[in-house]
Amino acid sequence: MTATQPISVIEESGAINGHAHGLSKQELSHCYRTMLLVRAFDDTCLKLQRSGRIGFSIPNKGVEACQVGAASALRKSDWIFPSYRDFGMALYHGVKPLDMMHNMYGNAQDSAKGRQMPVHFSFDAPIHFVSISSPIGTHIPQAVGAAYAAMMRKEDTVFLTSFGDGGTSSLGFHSGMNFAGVWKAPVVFLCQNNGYAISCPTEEQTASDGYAIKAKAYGMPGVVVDGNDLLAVRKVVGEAVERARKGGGPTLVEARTFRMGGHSTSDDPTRYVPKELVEYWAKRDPIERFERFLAQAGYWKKGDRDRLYDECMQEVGAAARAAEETARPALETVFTDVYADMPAHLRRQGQAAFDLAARKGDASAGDGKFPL
Amino acid sequence: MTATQPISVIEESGAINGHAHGLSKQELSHCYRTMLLVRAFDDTCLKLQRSGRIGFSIPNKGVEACQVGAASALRKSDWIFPSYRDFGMALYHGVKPLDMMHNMYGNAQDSAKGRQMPVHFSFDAPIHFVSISSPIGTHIPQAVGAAYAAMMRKEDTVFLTSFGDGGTSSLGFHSGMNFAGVWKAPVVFLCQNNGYAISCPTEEQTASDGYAIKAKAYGMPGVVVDGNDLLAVRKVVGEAVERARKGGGPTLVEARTFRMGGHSTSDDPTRYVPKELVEYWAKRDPIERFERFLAQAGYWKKGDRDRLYDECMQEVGAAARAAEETARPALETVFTDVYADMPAHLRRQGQAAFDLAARKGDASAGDGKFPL
Amino acid sequence: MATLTLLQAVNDGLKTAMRRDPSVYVFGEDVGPKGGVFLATEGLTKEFGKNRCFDTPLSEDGIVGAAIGMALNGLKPVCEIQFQDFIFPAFDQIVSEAAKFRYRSGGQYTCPMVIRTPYGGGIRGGLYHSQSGEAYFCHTPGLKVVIPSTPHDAKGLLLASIADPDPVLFLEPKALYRSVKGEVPEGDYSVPLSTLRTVREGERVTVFCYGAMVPQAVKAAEQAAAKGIECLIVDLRTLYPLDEEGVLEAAKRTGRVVVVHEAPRFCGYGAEISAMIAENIIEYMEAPVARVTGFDTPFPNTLEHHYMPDDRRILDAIEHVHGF
Amino acid sequence: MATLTLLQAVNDGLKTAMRRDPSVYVFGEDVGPKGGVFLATEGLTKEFGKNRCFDTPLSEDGIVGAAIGMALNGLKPVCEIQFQDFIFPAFDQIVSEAAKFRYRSGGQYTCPMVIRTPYGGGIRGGLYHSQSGEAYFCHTPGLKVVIPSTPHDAKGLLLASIADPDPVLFLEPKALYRSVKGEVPEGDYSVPLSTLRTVREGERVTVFCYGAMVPQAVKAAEQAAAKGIECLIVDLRTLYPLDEEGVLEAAKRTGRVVVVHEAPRFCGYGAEISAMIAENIIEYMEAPVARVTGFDTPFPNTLEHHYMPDDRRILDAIEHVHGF
Ligand SMILES: Cc1ncc(C[n+]2csc(CCOP(=O)(O)OP(=O)(O)O)c2C)c(N)n1
Ligand SMILES: Cc1ncc(C[n+]2csc(CCOP(=O)(O)OP(=O)(O)O)c2C)c(N)n1
Ligand SMILES: [Mg+2]
Ligand SMILES: [Mg+2]
Repeated sequence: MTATQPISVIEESGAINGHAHGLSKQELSHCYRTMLLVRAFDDTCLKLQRSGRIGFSIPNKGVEACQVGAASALRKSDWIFPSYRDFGMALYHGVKPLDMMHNMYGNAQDSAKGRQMPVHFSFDAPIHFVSISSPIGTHIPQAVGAAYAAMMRKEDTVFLTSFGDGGTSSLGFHSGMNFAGVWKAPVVFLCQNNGYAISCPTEEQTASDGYAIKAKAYGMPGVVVDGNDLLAVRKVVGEAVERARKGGGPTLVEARTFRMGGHSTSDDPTRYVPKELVEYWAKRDPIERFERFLAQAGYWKKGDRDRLYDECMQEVGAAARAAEETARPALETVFTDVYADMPAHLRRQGQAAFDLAARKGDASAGDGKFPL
Repeated sequence: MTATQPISVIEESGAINGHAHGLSKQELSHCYRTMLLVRAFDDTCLKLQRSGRIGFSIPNKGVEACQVGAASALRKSDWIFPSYRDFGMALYHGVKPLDMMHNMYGNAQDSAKGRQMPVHFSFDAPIHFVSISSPIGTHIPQAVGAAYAAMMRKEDTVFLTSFGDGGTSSLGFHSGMNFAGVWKAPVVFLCQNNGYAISCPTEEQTASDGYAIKAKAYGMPGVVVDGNDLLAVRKVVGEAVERARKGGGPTLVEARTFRMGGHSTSDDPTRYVPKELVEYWAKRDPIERFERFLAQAGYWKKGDRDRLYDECMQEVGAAARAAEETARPALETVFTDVYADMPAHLRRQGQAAFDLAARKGDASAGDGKFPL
Repeated sequence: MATLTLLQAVNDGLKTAMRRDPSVYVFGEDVGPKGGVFLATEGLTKEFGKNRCFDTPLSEDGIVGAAIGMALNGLKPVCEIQFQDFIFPAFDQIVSEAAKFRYRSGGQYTCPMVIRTPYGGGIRGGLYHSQSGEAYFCHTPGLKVVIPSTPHDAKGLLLASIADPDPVLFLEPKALYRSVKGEVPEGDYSVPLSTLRTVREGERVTVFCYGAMVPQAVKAAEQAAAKGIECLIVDLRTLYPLDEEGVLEAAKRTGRVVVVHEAPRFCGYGAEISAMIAENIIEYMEAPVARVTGFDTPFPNTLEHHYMPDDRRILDAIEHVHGF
Repeated sequence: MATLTLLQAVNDGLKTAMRRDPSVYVFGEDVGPKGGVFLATEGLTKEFGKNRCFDTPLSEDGIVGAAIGMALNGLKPVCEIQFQDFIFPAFDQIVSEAAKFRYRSGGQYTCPMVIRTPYGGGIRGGLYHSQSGEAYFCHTPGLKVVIPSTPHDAKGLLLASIADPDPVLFLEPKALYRSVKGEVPEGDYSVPLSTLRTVREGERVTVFCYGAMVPQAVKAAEQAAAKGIECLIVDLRTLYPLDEEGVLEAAKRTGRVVVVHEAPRFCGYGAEISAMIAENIIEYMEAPVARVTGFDTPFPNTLEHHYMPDDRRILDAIEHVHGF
């Protein structure tokens, strides 16, 4: 793609040539299982969408190592300002598939109360996985502001913000990177370069030699990593996280990877992605790569994948069924959380909506009285 | 300031060590005279502002070589997308001080019809000096779009866009540079790094090693030039212009200079600029530097400065008097040029304004009838 | 005449414009080989080449900023913002620059350009794929704001917008992209800007609406008619500059007015219609203008059908003003 | 009590907030050592150090984006946008993010923050140092919009805004910065948001106004009183969410209403006041609401005195509704 060679750790064969990853068997297994869980979630959502049970989803196949590797470098007290494709980071840190499925269905148990599109998650525990919005790049300077707050309180929290190759063209990238550079803020900027912004390929996105080099414009280090290599991502992001934690300031990490599916379930990538490119990357599946490493380490044997994937599918499937059976949000949720206290005009509008729903016999109106 | 050494041509002594500037005596004299004209315009505006005759002006002392050197590399058929401090570029290409003074007074002869603040010039001849607006950086992607139009028509026009060090933080810088890189557009980006954005010094503006390096984020060359050295600016911008003209794409030029006055006549720089910095730069006046070169070349002798500056002051003074005597814009100019054709609601609002002005006996209302 | 969807009519309008005028350029995110996320630009790159229909980097500021530059220098840019919800990074370019260039330069520099963008709810798009921001732009002198509601108007208004000497924001009701069909003349024609369209005649109540609210208003009017209340339905279609005379005429005819939009009520477009009518023709009015609008909340997802005005809410308002 | 200008009252409010709450941070362009281009933040860096009052790079998007992040993580950011005209690069952060965080996260993440910015005409600032953009923000659910017109309110409303759990846009009428003076309590106090201020009692005509239009309305009311028309003047001071009950009460008391603002008329704030009154209390009204506003043009420079509503135009409107 460009002149710069990405850092990698796991070779084709699975060998890691003495790389000291410092991870216990348990940690490695958790990474592995999370990647499978991401894939199971993905596969399930795709089916749910195709069968009309949910409206939309964001394929994740191919980018599991980026997300899980990066997330694994964080503590629970750190914050993630994610993009819509990053739910693997939440899963790694213990967010339950059921909580995610509530969001995919936009039901009454959804932490966003059914207000957002699917995959626009918001979790404040077990890790801060900050509410995702659709506009590209807006979360980047927000991560920097949050980091400034931590610096002021002399906390050693690190802030990871993740975005795509397309995201580097946004204003938020420019302002966020610039502010972080000036403030030496403890932020890791993770650019998941998956080759496309919807249909726009890298050469139409920027003339720069890859994305990591953009760090130079903001006086911070930029590193390119093989995004399909979990240990390499873990290593590079981990180093950036530790530098940030110690007051060494921000880093831009470019993880080179590829989105094997469409941009979203509304997208048909065959309109713009050359077949050869898909074939090229199909051979570089991040899960298989990690399996070869695990096998060499004596932690994996044939059959593990199927068994674990099945387990994950069970869990995700059960979550989907539970989410599907959960009621819609109550009508009042249209009017709450606009402000901390509901202003009078919203109370009036809410009452009118309840009156109408009651006349129509709409269940979401409850007993037809605005309860607030 | 940073590690990168700016390119310079004229030494302290005035020597140019065999540099082939390729300029005739007449061209050199025009550059010299234009710098004096800029200074005369500046000095005059400062006085006019201090005595309450105009409301505002933008000091230019110290940055004359940047503007004139850069402008001298352009043809009349090229376009300038300037910032508010760039009127030296217009003067170089033959815009008359009188036309500029009409703007400073916002009178009926002002090409902007008295609608803009002073120094927000707009000229479409003898060169395209595109209407200046106040928001920082918005003109940068516009220059790129205009360049795209020229490319499509296979014209060899070059587009110079100029902005300050602060301007590099704007969204327009990011989007404009990025688009130009991808399109290989014939644009020269001139960053006049005068050390401050109003009161904000470089180290609080960006953590990058100067500004030219930001070019790397957009896949184009970046060059640092001594902005107080007219021949160096001419050389570096000239090379960028010629590269652009031949289809070689855009360049970012950082000209290092210093604004000797306040940001504007409303600003008191002693609140934030260290005295030593002013002293340092006072010794590096661009006009004196150029004079030493001219003297060595045998084109200048003591006395020339005073004579020429006087001439310029005469011309500018006469322009100021003429502009002051020119009437205010007619009331109708509040309502025209919102659209090509005036919509009915503006006609009604205009008529009401005329009626009121007539009742008040306000002269700008003419005979009290809305004439359009 | 062909029968087209609104989306196909937009596509046809773009092709017609590009055929008749070589200075028309189309660009935006994913508008090239992919043909746009809604396929409004399908086939353009193929027919006109990748210089005239192309993808841009992900920057609305860059898209509109570059469009302005092209317009200043003789092209006719027709750029796309993928969803109106994503126009805000370009707000500065639109409001500070495109809208003000003619004025601030005394007419020396102008921005004849079109910004197309799908707007509005009804596709379960939640907060950021559903918004109706027309009021922001109608409060911005120097801009024109156009919203078609039929395939015929979509093409005709688009062609008029592209021919217009001033910057036009062309808002396309995405809920109608594929749900309405209609006859569309082949080749070049235009529907003049700042003209109204009478959708339905009636003498009891006037309903002003636009975009995706037009079919809802028609449904409501049918139900009202069944109750003996005949409604005059007016599609505003150019919101700014508005044919104010026409609006006042239509209001006068019945003396009872309902105005409908999806956007939040507070400081929404309906307020202007109401204020304008009160100021100018209060003596003809039998009832205060009733507004049927989105709520003053962000746009929800699962419950969007409660948020968006529908025939039922419009009918309630018609009955309210009728019985006033 | 000290007698302060409005500008000094803002400065005093900031200092009071920073003294009472160590989580209050002030930043923006030139707000540090220079003290802001209007000197509203003078002395803050000195008293509170450069961590708590500091300059930022020239990026409004960055300023507001970072403020949101700080607010999400426990600080109380009070950022400055140098002129309201330059807020548009931050429009996306304000409209898409600050305003919607609480809603879209189901209350998990919130943005208690204040954006201060000088707005309005009267200083010969031309197109880009004069605008009044309040209507854009009042059409954006999730935001609060506050405009003081006296030193007392400037400090009290600012302190209330900083204490508020939601994002507040605090618009300061720059024309009044140094031209009005008044008594300002020392130390901490607050003027609750979403409350009105009765500026002057009167029974014939109600005038709604805010910011720099308040003194103009008072002047007009004095002239009207000389003609026997006593005006009730109401300073709205929190534009959004508005005390609608209070507005309707004040309108009912006279049955005749004038609303005044500097911003363009079309889709301006006055339209909402007019529409709201018509909808709710038409039966009390003796005349349609009259709007006195800026024109539907960009803001001019030399002729700004024609553009801006003054006592004369307000008086005309008072007489118009009075004689209706
Ligand atoms: C400001 C803005 N413009 C446009 C869009 C529409 N959009 C959604 S995703 C996307 C592409 C993002 O590409 P990239 O940043 O590479 O992330 P990826 O999806 O490849 O992970 C676009 C254009 C948006 N969400 N926000
Ligand atoms: C978007 C925007 N924000 C803020 C301002 C206010 N402002 C005017 S000039 C200026 C500083 C510009 O500094 P720089 O780009 O270095 O140019 P210089 O004046 O030094 O030539 C600022 C902040 C503005 N005009 N536009
Ligand atoms: Mg991508
Ligand atoms: Mg500068």
